[in-house]
Amino acid sequence: MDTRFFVTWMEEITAAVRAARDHLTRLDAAIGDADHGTNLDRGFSAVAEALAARPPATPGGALVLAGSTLIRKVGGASGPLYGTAFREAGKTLGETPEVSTAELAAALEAGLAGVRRLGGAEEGDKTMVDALAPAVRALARAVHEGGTAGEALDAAAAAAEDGAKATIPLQARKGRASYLGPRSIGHEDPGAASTALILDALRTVGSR
Amino acid sequence: MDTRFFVTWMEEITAAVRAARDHLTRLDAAIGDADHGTNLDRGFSAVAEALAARPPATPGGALVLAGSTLIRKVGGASGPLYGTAFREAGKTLGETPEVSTAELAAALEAGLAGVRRLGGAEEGDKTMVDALAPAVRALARAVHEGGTAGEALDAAAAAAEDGAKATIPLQARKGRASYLGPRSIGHEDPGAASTALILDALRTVGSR
Amino acid sequence: MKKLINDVGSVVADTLRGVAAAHPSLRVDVENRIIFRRDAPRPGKVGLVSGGGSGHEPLHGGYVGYGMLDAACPGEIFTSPVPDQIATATTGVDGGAGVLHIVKNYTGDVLNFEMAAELSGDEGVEVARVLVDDDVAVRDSLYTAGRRGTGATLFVEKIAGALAESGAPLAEVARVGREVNDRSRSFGVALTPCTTPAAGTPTFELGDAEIELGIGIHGEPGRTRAAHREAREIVRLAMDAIDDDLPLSGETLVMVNGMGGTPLMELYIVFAEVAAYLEEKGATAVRSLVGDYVTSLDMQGFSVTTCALTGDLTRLWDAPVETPALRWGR
Amino acid sequence: MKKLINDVGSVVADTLRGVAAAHPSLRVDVENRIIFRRDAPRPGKVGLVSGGGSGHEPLHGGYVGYGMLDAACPGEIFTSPVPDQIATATTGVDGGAGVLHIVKNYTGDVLNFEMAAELSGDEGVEVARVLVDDDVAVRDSLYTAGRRGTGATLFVEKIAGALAESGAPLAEVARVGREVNDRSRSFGVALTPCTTPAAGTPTFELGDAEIELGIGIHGEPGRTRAAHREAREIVRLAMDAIDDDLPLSGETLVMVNGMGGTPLMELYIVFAEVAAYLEEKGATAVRSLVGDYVTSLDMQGFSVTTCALTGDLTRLWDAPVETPALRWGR
Ligand SMILES: Nc1ncnc2c1ncn2[C@@H]1O[C@H](COP(=O)(O)OP(=O)(O)O)[C@@H](O)[C@H]1O
Ligand SMILES: Nc1ncnc2c1ncn2[C@@H]1O[C@H](COP(=O)(O)OP(=O)(O)O)[C@@H](O)[C@H]1O
Ligand SMILES: [Mg+2]
Ligand SMILES: [Mg+2]
Ligand SMILES: [Mg+2]
Ligand SMILES: [Mg+2]
Repeated sequence: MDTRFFVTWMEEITAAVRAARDHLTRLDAAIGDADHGTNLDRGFSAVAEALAARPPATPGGALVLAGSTLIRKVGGASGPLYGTAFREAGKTLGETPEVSTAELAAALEAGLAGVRRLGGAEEGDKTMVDALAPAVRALARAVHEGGTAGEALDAAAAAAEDGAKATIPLQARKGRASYLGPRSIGHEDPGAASTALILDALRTVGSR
Repeated sequence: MDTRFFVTWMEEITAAVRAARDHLTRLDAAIGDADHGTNLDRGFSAVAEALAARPPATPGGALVLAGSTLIRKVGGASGPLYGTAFREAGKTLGETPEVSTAELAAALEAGLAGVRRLGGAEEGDKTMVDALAPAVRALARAVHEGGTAGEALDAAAAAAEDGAKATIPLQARKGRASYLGPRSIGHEDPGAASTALILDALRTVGSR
Repeated sequence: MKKLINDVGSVVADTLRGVAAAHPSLRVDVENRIIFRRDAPRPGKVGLVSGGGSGHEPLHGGYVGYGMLDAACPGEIFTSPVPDQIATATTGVDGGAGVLHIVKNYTGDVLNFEMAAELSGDEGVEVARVLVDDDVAVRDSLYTAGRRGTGATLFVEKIAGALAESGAPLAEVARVGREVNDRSRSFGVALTPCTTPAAGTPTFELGDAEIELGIGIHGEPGRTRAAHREAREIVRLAMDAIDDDLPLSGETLVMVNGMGGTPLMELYIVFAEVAAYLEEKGATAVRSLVGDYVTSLDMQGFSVTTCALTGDLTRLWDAPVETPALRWGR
Repeated sequence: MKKLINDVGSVVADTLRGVAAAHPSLRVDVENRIIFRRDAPRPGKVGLVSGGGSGHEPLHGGYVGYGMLDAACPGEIFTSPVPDQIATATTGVDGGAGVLHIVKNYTGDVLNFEMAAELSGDEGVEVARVLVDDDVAVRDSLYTAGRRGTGATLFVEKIAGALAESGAPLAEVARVGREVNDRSRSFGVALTPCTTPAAGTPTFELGDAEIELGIGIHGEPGRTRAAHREAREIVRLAMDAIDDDLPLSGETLVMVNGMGGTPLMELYIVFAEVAAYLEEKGATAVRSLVGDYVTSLDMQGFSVTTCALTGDLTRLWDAPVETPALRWGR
């Protein structure tokens, strides 16, 4: 996976987030403050612009630029969290021009660690971590089992999707939804849903 | 028509206004400020209380007390206008203990004159004058033609009712409804409607 | 209808209890429904009394205090106060220099203040009156009750109040009040109707993409219904109506007033457009208010009021004022 | 959705243009979205910076000025500002005595202000933080993001601002801010949801006879839904929640705050009941605010915030302040 691959991934996310913007905002309206879709739409539009304006030289450079842009443009909880995830992932990749599935797995693991450190959420708290953590695990497992890159990305996307859906019956313990107590039960977490979108975009780019 | 008759008239108005309160308010919502029903309900409830607390000695005394109470309790345009109407009518009756139909006609004419002087409205301006003026004329005509008291009060009530309905196609030139210009057309004037109620109450008491 | 009230019959009294509890600088006569400046009457100072229907808060009670009104008389919701109430306020604030009635031009307000002035005259109080009729949405002609009094009421109360505070005589205070009214114009726009507690349902119905142009402050429909559009365009309609009536120029006092249910954010957006419009006309908003000053219960919408300033009027506007809703310099 | 806006994408920028036009005492950096005191930075004075999502006006921009904030950073609607923006404000108001960040306790606000503090630290600015978390509707436990910051933010900004104005050092200013927060409690109630321009539909649905208890300020649903009832009863629910958490007694600063769409009349009715409740508990509302101070766009409802005063806090509260939304003594 080269720089082009990662830039395309970001473009794919931008398009997916744009398409899902109102859906994400509606999820956030139910248990948050109705801005998650517009937040990410604003953020990833800026990411696409930044990548076009300052084309990165490496996969890591692409992810760091994406992360920094999200931090600069999104605000809210998701801006620093996603921003940190992409930055940490990018920093892990270093200067490598070509990323293996194993290196990608390690990078996403670092991204997850960044989200955990910053936000303090555990799995089961009904946050983006509930989609990101299983995705990272699935990717690591696929690498360990020696599957193809396509299989690995498939597995990660499916795990993220399942993790997002699995937030529905949970009671939130982090983020705004936690204010609702038991009333947060029965709704999908918007950040987990957007994480699933991001990993779905990764699968899409990988399958081309 | 003795003092009792006039007190009963006021009680009858109180009951009729109470029953029609929401209707009058709805008429006022369409072309005014949605308070005519509550204004008159508040006013005539106070009139009934005042008449019970300080029973008047003469028909004129009953009307003056009613008028003063309306001025003290109603506010808005209708308070001073109806208050003045009843006060002027009462003052015209003087100390008479028993009022003839002709005297009643003269009293109502004085009331109408008071409304005209204070509010400056002509017939056709879409105000209470459009119900009161024809009623006063009908009463005078009935007296002139020598009919019974019952016939005279019937004629007055019918004329007021017709006058109120006849305000529907008019464009208002006085009161709040005038602000609406042509949009005031197609609605019955609330003050004309309440005047019709007041004269209908007079007919009811007369027919007992 | 959902409202924060105890009982439809007690809204005015309950409001007055709240005003009394919140503002120690006021003396509230709940029974007679009068909000007094605590130190009224002030010997030798012209007293200022205003009043009108409730539902326009902070008008008028929020403008009682140093440098503005001496007493306010709230009526029932959208119903002018009664003569006795106004007369009690008038005699209560007379410090021997007479009392100015500031009256919005509505049939009910005019009649009740007139009767009150007569009653007060009988008690030996000299009363003068300023009639406020700034609303350009109503054509002033033989065929209407004349223009309505809306936002300029606040300008008249502030500027006449400042002059009265300086010790000017009644005739002077009345004159400056009339001057402010003559130099002021307003236009109002509604995005939604309002709901009075007694009626319980909205005063009119408005579609999802419709607005009312040329509304007053009593929840009545406006002169025309129009399609909803950008703030910039709506402001242009309002400002054109004002400018047609009294061309805008020079130093201008501007109020962008919320009708009670409008977010402050939107009022600032409107103000930005108003300021740009004025600039186009060669006028400048040298003094301004943005917020809820003359409201119609929970209505969403705004009104804009302009006043062509003079040096004297600006100085009086800037003079210290200390009331619940307008305060500076103290 | 009917709103007085030009474009969903430009509401924050258009609002800032309006703020700039209306308030010559402020310097508005529309591009970076910062509202500065015109005379910032003030050498030797601790700078105060706050910020948060837009849609809560007049919070925070309305509290920039003498005796209160030096800069405010509005984010998108209900979205906290970004680190660069906050860092630019922070370095922009540093007069050499350091800068206090006043941060409402929301994950987004906390994270973005933290990042900004790091950036500012890199630039050599000393930064301290007060975290506001006054909302008793949220149990503070391991299982939530902690209590939300709501109405007490205004108290912290006013009182810390007054102390900073007097020349106190950063640690002292931060300490008094924390003290105010510790002594303050809030509870909010919604009669209607609000509608963000971007979403275009109400954030939740509420029946004709239902209210939400324990709401925050971002249009989120509350802790429980309940039947609508008299103002007196609703106030009792709110005040009981506060009193259970921190028993009310003695001299109390009280704010009855409208959520943006509530008529002022109703807020006074609520205040009357709050004052009566306090009296029952042997407490007194010696200082008070009634009006729209910390809003949620067009939501109808109110919040009540109390702060147990001390002599020092009262003196700091009374100290002169000159901002668009809070002004006295100047
Ligand atoms: N402490 C946290 N750790 C991880 N993710 C979190 C945390 N707090 C919130 N989130 C995620 O952020 C999402 C909300 O993002 P967004 O709506 O953009 O920000 P905000 O909550 O500030 O409005 C939540 O759905 C959740 O997945
Ligand atoms: N100048 C006037 N002359 C006669 N009647 C008038 C005049 N102005 C208003 N009215 C009457 O008063 C009625 C409105 O009364 P009401 O609603 O109680 O007062 P307000 O208009 O002050 O709210 C109108 O329907 C009209 O009949
Ligand atoms: Mg959100
Ligand atoms: Mg009426
Ligand atoms: Mg009325
Ligand atoms: Mg948010």
